[in-house]
Amino acid sequence: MNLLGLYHYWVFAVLLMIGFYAVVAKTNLIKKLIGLSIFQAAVFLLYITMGKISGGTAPILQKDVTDAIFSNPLPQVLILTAIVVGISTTALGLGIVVRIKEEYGSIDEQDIQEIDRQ
Amino acid sequence: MYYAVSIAILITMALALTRALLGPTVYDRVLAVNMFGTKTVLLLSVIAFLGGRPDFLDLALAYALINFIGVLAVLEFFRSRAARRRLEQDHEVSG
Amino acid sequence: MELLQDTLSWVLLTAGGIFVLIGGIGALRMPNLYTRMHAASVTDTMGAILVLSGIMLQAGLSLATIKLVAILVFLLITSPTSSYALASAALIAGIRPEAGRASDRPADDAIPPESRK
Amino acid sequence: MTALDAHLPALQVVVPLLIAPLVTLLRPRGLAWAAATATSLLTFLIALALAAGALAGETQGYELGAWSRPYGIELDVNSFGAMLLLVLTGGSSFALLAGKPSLDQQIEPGRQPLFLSAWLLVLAGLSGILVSADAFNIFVFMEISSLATYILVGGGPDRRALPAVFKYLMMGTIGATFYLIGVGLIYMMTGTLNLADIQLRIQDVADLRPVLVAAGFITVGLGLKAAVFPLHVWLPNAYTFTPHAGTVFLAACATKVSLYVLLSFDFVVFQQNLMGHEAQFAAFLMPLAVMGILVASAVALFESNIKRLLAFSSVAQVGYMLLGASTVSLLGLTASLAHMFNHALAKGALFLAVMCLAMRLPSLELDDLAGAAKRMPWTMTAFVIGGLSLIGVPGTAGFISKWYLISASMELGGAGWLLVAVIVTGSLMAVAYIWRIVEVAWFRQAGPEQPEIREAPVLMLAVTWVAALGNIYFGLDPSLQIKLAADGARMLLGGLP
Amino acid sequence: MTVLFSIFLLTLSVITALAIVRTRNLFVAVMLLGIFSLLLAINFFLLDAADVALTEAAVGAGISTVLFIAALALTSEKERDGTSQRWLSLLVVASAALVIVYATFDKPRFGDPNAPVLQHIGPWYVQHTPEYVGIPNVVTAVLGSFRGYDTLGEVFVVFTAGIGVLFLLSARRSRSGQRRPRSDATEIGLRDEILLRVVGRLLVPFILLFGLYVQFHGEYGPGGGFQAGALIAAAFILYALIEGEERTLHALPRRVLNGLMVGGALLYGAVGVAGMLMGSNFLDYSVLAADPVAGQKIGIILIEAGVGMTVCGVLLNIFHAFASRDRVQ
Repeated sequence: MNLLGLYHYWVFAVLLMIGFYAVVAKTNLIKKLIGLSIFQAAVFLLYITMGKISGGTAPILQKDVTDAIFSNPLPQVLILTAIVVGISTTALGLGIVVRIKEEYGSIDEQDIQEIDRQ
Repeated sequence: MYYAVSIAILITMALALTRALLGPTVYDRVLAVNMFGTKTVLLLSVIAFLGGRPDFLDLALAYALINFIGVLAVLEFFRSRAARRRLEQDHEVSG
Repeated sequence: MELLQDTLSWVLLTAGGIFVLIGGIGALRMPNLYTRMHAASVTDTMGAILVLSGIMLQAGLSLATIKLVAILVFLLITSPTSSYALASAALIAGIRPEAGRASDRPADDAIPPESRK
Repeated sequence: MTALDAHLPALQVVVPLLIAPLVTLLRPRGLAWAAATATSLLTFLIALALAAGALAGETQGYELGAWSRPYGIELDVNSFGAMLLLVLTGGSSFALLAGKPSLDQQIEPGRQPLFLSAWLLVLAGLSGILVSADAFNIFVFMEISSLATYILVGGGPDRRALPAVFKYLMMGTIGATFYLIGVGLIYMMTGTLNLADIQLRIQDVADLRPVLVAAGFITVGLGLKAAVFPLHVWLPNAYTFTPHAGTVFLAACATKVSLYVLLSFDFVVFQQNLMGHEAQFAAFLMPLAVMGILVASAVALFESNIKRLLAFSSVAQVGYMLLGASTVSLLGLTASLAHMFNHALAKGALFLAVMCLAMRLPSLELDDLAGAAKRMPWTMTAFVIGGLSLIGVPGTAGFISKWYLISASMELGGAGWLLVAVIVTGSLMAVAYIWRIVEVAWFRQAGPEQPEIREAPVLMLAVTWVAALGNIYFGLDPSLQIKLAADGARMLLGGLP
Repeated sequence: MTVLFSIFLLTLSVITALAIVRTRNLFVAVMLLGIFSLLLAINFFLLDAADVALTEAAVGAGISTVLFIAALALTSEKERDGTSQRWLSLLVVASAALVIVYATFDKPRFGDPNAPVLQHIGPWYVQHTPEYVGIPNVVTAVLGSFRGYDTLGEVFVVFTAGIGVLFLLSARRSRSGQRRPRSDATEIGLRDEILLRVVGRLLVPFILLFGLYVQFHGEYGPGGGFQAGALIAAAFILYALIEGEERTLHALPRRVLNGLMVGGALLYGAVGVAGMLMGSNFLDYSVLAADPVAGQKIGIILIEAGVGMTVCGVLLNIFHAFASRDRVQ
């Protein structure tokens, strides 16, 4: 169980790198943005995992319960902000991709470089 | 008992995911996504009771509502794509 | 009374779990799109009804039950609608409901044949 | 301190932040520009007041929501931050004051309010980073400034701006996310986000692996945003295709703010607590800095577009700033910090002059510059002054920081002479690439097909000249930037002698 | 036991992510991304982050899918066989993964109550929220008050994205480029599907109602301005899908959307400035009422309203900017 206690962090590492791979290696711009979403989602997982406490519950106080253990609210707050930042970046990125398609007729990085070289 | 149901739902999720990965048509995948959505709603309801926090049913409710929108967006995409393809072909024929 | 309620709720939950599972297996094992859809959607609704009412019995009369009813109603409305819409979209795209496995296309290609001409 | 003074650190951010949404509503052309310029000037005044406070040695902290640290978010303006605030708000004000005709030329009037709103958001975001004393808060404002910067870059009329901004968005987001991971790991090990509090609590866990990896993530992430040498690939195209006024603004400040965060983390948080952290500077950052100076200058030698040429020069200048810091000495850091100020002056003047040229010339390719000095003598003279400062000729601001940099290198002894050689080589290369422009502009005959070229609009030219003369003024009397830089360097080195 | 659930779901999410990267069909990738974010959301819920799970649901499975699909409709869904420097990238990625895994070994184990992150300021918030802010949802208290400045920043990030998309998509196409034939499909939506219309119209008011509930229930349960804004935007997007974009714009014109976008951001800022004017610091809500705790409550309700307005306005603006792009010119 000791090593299993790190499983969440390993998944974080793997997801992070899957997303990173898509961003670096894929040439399709929308695919890159999808990769970026996975990349950011991995970070969300990192934060949320670190705030969890065994036997805890969500940090929303209940009236009649006094002995509950609560997980750390702060990482959750940070990730709420980060999710919003993530969707904002994605939306802006998609806007740029749409404009690129209009101007270049392609959303593939290699095609665009080809066109620009001419 | 909640555990048993949760495990059944989890297995079903894995099955739906397999369907989504296998395809073969996009419609199969949409079907799988939709199925996955409903299973999520059920799982969240069960877990809310499992953890003793029934006030979190709000989440399940939100999922139930949001899921539908996703599926509709996909359908709209199919239709407009089909319409556009037809138009493009007309365009080619006429021009 | 307590015992009866619990037993009933367990029965419902178990049955729901079984239905859900059957639906999953069906969606995976059935030969083509429409049969898969059938398996998935029919058991989906049944599973949802059983599981949610099982939980409702546990929750008793409270705000949670009202929410559960709301969830159930929404699922009962949206799930068949989505299935219907999906089936109609597939039909328009030219996937024919036939017995056997003939209607599967090899890849994610949904260009409607009639528009191909 | 009066009541208003106490609020200055917050106002520095809040004023542009809250005026930005209002600017989008200003429809008649010109009004949005006037509002943005006025706001920018106001922030410049606030920055002046903060810099005065920093010079007087006051601590200028601010507790948002009146929650004490580490539970709430704290702002804290140090000398280093105050100096960059001056650069930032000054750069923005200069660019806006001078840039109206250029903006009108490049952006349709209907879209200008949105563009100017984004401009103010860049200003607010970057100021927010500089005043913040909270690791996560820095991330949030970094994202405001980044997203808004993408708008500025994407506003360029050339379609090549779009792929450039997409690349920038990708690399910028990766950089910011790396930073976020680093902050997360640090938070995980210390349980706090306030920089001063982290500094206290990191000692217990300093040499555990997550902290080391966090240091790596933060350095790489911010290196990406600051365009440190091998991570600079987004910068040249982004600067080239930004509307000219935007280039003036961004080139003067954007990368320096990321460097600010990088140095703050590396020195304040890690340096004093991690064992052997100097090795990271000596073995990792210094070679990058050296290569950045040499390679980017070499590329600049062969560029044919003036903006691209100057953009590569910016990458080289980031190398100088990093070089000074990587000596981990008071003198080196002072040089590094002062160079941020001086480089902003020089690059600001150069890009202002480029904006003037762009008003009249058909393109910014080197060949189209032929004979420009005859038609636009004032512009080209200002350009030459900026160029001299960039090279580091005595009597200009650029000389001061190069001189400090050389002194700091010599302090190192043996290997230091190699660094001196690098600095001199870099400066000689700068002579060469600036000379290429000057040569074409002054000595090559203009083609007959463009007789209409005349001097740039008066206001634009006047601002350009103020910036150019600023290079000379701060070269002759460098006490302001040196005092702020030295205080900042002392703060960064903290306990070190 | 729930830990095992969580591990199982995480494994599924890794498989999904791999499939997303491998598939050549972008449309399929977006579908799978929807599943991925559902998986992640359930995980967040299992890890006690109810607010985050709600947000991930509204954003990841809802809004993000809609935006990606809208963008796909304007571009193309087939991905060319383009991978640049595959082996080099794989090498970099694999080594970086190893470094991160290496870093994990000194980390506190999952759920360890002695971890430093669970010691210092986290518990302080839980302990002191009832006393200082007086609302049960600690996440909302931290978000709205203790770290209200971050949330202000967050609102402005959203705002920036909004004006960014509006700015970019207000550009005229410079060259003839790729002009695609005009499609009527986006204009009429799914209006000829009578069943969908009936069901959809039935749902819209409920989603709106639920959105308002989430907005104002944020102090007591999971929810708050951002989730509510996303849900309300989703309701209007649903309306746009079944009734066509035109009618939605008729019901909620661009002017109103811009007003929401600007107004929300300004409302938040104004609450902050009010604190300043009333003699305390920026974003201090305690001075808004005679009783500090009551002041905090008022402040949080107001700023949450601001967040909701901006988010709703921006998301709808972005949606319309994409959806109407096909028709302009």
